[in-house]
Amino acid sequence: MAIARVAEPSGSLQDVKEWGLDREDLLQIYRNMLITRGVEERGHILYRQGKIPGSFYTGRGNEAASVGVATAMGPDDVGTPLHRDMGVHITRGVEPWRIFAQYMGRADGPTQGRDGNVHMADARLGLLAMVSHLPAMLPVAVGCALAFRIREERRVAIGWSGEGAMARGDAHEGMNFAGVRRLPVVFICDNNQWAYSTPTHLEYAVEHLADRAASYGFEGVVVDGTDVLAVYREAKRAIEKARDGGGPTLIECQTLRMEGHAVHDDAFYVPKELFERWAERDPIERMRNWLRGNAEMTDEDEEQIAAHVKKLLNESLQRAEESPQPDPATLTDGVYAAPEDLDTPHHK
Amino acid sequence: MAIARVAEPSGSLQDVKEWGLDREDLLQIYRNMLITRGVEERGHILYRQGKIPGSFYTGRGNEAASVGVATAMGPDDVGTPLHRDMGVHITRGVEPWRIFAQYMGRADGPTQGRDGNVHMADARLGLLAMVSHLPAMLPVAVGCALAFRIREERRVAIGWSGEGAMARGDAHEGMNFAGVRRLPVVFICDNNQWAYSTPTHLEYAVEHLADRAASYGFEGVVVDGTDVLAVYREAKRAIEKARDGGGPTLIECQTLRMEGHAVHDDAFYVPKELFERWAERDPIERMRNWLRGNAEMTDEDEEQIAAHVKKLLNESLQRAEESPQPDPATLTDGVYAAPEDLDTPHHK
Amino acid sequence: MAEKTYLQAISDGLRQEMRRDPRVFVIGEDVGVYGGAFKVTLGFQEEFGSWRVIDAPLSETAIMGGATGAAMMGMRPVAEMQFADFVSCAWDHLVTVAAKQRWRAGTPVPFVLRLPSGGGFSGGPFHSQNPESSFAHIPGLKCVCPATPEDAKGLIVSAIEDPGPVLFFEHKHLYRRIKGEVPDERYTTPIGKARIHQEGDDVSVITWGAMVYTAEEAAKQVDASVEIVDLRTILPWDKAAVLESVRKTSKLLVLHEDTHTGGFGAEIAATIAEEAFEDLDAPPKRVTAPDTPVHFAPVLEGAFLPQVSDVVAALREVAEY
Amino acid sequence: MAEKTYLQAISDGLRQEMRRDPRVFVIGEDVGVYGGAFKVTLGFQEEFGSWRVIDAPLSETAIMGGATGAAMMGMRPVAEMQFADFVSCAWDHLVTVAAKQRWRAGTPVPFVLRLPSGGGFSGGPFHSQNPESSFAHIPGLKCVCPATPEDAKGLIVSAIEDPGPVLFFEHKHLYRRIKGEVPDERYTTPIGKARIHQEGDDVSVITWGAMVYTAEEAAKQVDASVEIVDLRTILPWDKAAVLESVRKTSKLLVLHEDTHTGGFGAEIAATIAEEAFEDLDAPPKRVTAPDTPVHFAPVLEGAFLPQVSDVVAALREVAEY
Ligand SMILES: Cc1ncc(C[n+]2csc(CCOP(=O)(O)OP(=O)(O)O)c2C)c(N)n1
Ligand SMILES: Cc1ncc(C[n+]2csc(CCOP(=O)(O)OP(=O)(O)O)c2C)c(N)n1
Ligand SMILES: [Mg+2]
Ligand SMILES: [Mg+2]
Repeated sequence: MAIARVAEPSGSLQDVKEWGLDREDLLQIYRNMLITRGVEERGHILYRQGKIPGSFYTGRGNEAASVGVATAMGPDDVGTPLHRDMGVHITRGVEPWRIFAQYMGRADGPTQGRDGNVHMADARLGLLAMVSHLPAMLPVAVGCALAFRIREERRVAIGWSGEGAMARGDAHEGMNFAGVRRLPVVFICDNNQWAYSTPTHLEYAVEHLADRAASYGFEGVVVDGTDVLAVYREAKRAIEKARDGGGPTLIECQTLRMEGHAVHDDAFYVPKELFERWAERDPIERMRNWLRGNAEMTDEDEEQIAAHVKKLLNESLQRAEESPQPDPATLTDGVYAAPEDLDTPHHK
Repeated sequence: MAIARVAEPSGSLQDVKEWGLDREDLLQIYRNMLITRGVEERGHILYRQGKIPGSFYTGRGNEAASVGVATAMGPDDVGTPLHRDMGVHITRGVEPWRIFAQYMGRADGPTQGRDGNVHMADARLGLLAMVSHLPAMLPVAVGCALAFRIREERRVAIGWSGEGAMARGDAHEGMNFAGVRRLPVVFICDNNQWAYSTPTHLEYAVEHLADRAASYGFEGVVVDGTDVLAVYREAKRAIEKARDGGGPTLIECQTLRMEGHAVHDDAFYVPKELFERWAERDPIERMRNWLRGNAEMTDEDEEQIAAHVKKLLNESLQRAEESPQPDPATLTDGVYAAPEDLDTPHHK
Repeated sequence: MAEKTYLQAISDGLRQEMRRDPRVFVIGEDVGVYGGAFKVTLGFQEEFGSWRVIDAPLSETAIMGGATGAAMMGMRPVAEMQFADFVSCAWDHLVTVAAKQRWRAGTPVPFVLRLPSGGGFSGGPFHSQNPESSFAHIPGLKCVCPATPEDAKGLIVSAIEDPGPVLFFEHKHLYRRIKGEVPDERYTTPIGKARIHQEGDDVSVITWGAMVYTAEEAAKQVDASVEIVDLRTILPWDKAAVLESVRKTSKLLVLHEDTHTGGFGAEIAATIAEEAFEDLDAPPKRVTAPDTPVHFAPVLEGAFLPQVSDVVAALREVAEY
Repeated sequence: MAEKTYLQAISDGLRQEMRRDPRVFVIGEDVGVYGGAFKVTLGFQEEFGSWRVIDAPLSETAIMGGATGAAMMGMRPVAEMQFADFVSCAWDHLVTVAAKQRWRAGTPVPFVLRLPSGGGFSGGPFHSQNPESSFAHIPGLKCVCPATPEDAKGLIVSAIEDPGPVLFFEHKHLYRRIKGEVPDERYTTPIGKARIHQEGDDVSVITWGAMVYTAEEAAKQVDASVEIVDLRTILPWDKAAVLESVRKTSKLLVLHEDTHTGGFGAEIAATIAEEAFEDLDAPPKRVTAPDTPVHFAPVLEGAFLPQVSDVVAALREVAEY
């Protein structure tokens, strides 16, 4: 039994304009998706070069879902993106060189070598660093929304979860509390059909995870997560609804995780045909085609964007490689906050 | 939006016979409800006499829900009843004197003075002792069902939760897992409208908690928890469905907690009219009227039952008072199980 | 200055902070209309409204996730567990998110978590625990355990002021039983500083919470001159003060209500053995509860909890060594 | 008898038990088709089917609740946390239900929980922890931490046989790095008994898990004769063996990978100071990680984890005292 609303695909340029995106915004979305994928592809190369310690995760296939949602966020909104949501960091303005530095455990990564992978965030850009434990940051997003509600600010928090992590108690407690208090929070479920090697039918027994929203008293929406404009539209609607006091929404973005769980995993358990089928719906290709068909993106535009992205990534890589190793003398610093730490921009 | 099925009230003697209850069963149900209330009323007196250490909880108003479900259980079924479910212990055959001994912290209580209140159970009767942390035993009930499923036994586990505790992650994780694996478990939500002082609108934002069953892929049922025969019918249906491989059901029993949260709480926050309204639906009175109207219960029958219950309680109290204090020399015994402990009847 | 119970002192300190700082809010189960299971926040919802005194669902993780998120957005949440025992349901959030976020990501998490803890009234295994030792092993958290009304107020204020997560263990057995003079004005009691409850020369007793009074009673019953150090804070603990006391007395007794193996007493005894080895004239000694859950029946709970007589025996043993 | 890795030894022991006892089953995330994140159960689902090798949802509490319920119904579940770090999500279940149920209600809970733990490969703060100290404070649980392939097999069998809940900490850094002779037949290694890894006369090093090898390396680099006691079980720990060793050497060094304050090393050092005070010729010493989360960058993680050089320095200090 489906309960959630299944969202329409994205429309014409005219439609998209009505949702608040002009042509430059659209190109920016496309650019951000390219940077997102580029950062992760370069990261993969770094990993194979032995420059990234530990493991390495990417969000290939999730670029539309992450960039689409982040584009819909307002400047003062906050979010708790996860390991498939590089596009959120990129869209919010995290500089790629810092991400490469993070990957490599260098001093200029947002966690200064203390944590790895995309376990990072820049709080000044409204993002809170994920922990591994999934989805422990979801109740934290709810707490951000609680602060906004108490202070009657028109701000919204976004909390992410994979479809697998929706099975955890944290997802339930967070969503239930948000529903009861109608807090200004939007939940994004990145449903990429696998939790590591576990397929969805071993993770949940409802048709759509977005159907669960009803049992918390708010709206659920299912959207094609490879369609960046549809994702944007639904996220925008939900965010503005939350901002206006309409309470939470749960948006399920349907995608396929296009690689293994992490770099060591060849995803042997995913049927080949599934990869093939979803490869045809590559989110970046889709947006590219849409831009060419609807927004008159020219070869020249494309080349310019590609050149920009390439330059950005090259320079970022170089800058990251120049970043020093963290200093072991700092080993025990910062376990406890100092009063001055509270005077950062996000603590208002 | 209501999703769960709302159960019909109980029917005629003929209907009830079809569900497998003969007249003696019906009188037994009535008797068990009387014993349940009697045990708790006597407990309350003991408490006021200073004979019960710590706090004291009762399930007044929940007698039909607890006895109805327990009556529907098969002899090899198991369950994890909570603090409003004295009727389950009584129906499964726990002797009242042992409950009084438990209340008073005596050596013959099921926990031998180690734990108090209804934090107890007799595993030989298929019951597992609750912990305070709610609803931590719900995933344990699911685990029992898992064992039955692995061994392909035709047994069913029953897991209880208050409506307040449904907000906890444990409820979610347990129900989700049970739904995914279609385990032979029935979830009972005792919805008595309050979680301590907290009203339902601050606990959840869905119309019926039973609606949540849909989001775990199984059926939800709402039943009048003061109507013991309707509760029995729904529990029986769900239990037999689970036994036949049909997977879990969530049954929400609607009642009102007719006293404070515990003995120290005068429930000042519950509107008086609510108590008055629900007092008219006293589960024991309802069953009594039904028996007189439908099953020809005579004054004589009633007197006989009342006398039996009174005698039982009096003797039980006396026997409990004779139970010795636990021996402090046993203080550190039994923290770790011995291999022999595994050879108890329930470990098959 | 007025005589107040330990409970009133906490309540007053919290109310004062809420009056002066709109960022401070309370969240927990039944903290609003009901005023909390122990009535620490009685009347708060009337004064501050239902968005600053939040009756949460029965969801310890949502409560603590809520506190962390709000704290990161600049609020000063004061969360309550109905009983300290239920903090086990928020363990993951506390050790995984709250404790590590400042260190990893530079984002401080200034919240207070109030934890009514301790036994002595037949609460049984789930309403009597002292979980401070578990948390005192987690870098990034602070754990305070006041014993007096004055410290209770000063430490709740310090905890709210602290830029990180502070676990505030309130001993239930002290709530209404212990009274003392408490200044009316706002003041802070430093986190991480011990207090000499009673000076003495022969044996140092290091303790905290309700056991301070058990130590005091026991000290009266022995001939030795007993110094009682009320640790007040478990993490970070005041090693310097303990070392100073032990260097003076040369004898160490650690006393806590929690169970023995892996209890925080081990950390104290080990550290003193390491750092004041040459100063010790007797082996360090611990008086604790035995390694079992907390018993319900009074006769068992009495045997379980460290009693004055246990401390007297231990004091004699150490003094006479 | 054949040479096996530590990982193979665990895998073999588990498979043998599953073959001989239909009550034994495996439950965890990705333990089936994938064979577990570390491939300990590779091929198990093919052999035993999907109801004895259960791919659970991402639900640590459901996994452990499931294990407890099934254990109480007579099964012998062997649950896996994908990384030991995630056990924080089942903390409440373990300490509240599993640890106390036998004591309270007489119903034993015979399950094993496998916990791939430890650092050394840039896993960062959430894939490198050693949470055994937290659990070693909880009466009712047992915690084993094998260091050799032979013990790994013998202890997994003992853990499955044990009538109560056993936490089985497998050090990830030993999985494929450490090999040794492992008997083919079924055998048990007693829970609660230490093993003398290396005899010596001058200093006793008490350690477990991967640190056994760090101690061994360090011992080679000092002049003193070092006795290395591999504790193997943390709860209950083999006090008698440690006392015996320390009474012989008169010097105690405790070494563990986990952080310092409140780590289990404190319990050992405190106990020895208490019970072998007169035998000690030097203060007890602990070598541990500092009080921070586990660092990711190799240069930081290296500084964080106890290194051979740290142990060498400590050994010299203690030996020369
Ligand atoms: C509480 C917890 N348990 C286990 C893990 C290990 N783990 C990391 S990612 C993952 C799968 C997550 O699946 P999903 O939520 O669908 O996110 P995806 O990786 O597919 O984006 C698992 C089991 C974890 N991170 N947290
Ligand atoms: C995890 C947890 N948190 C808090 C409590 C304290 N507590 C005991 S009963 C109760 C209310 C429970 O409400 P509900 O689930 O509706 O059950 P009821 O008591 O109404 O039957 C609370 C908050 C608890 N037992 N467990
Ligand atoms: Mg997924
Ligand atoms: Mg209720």
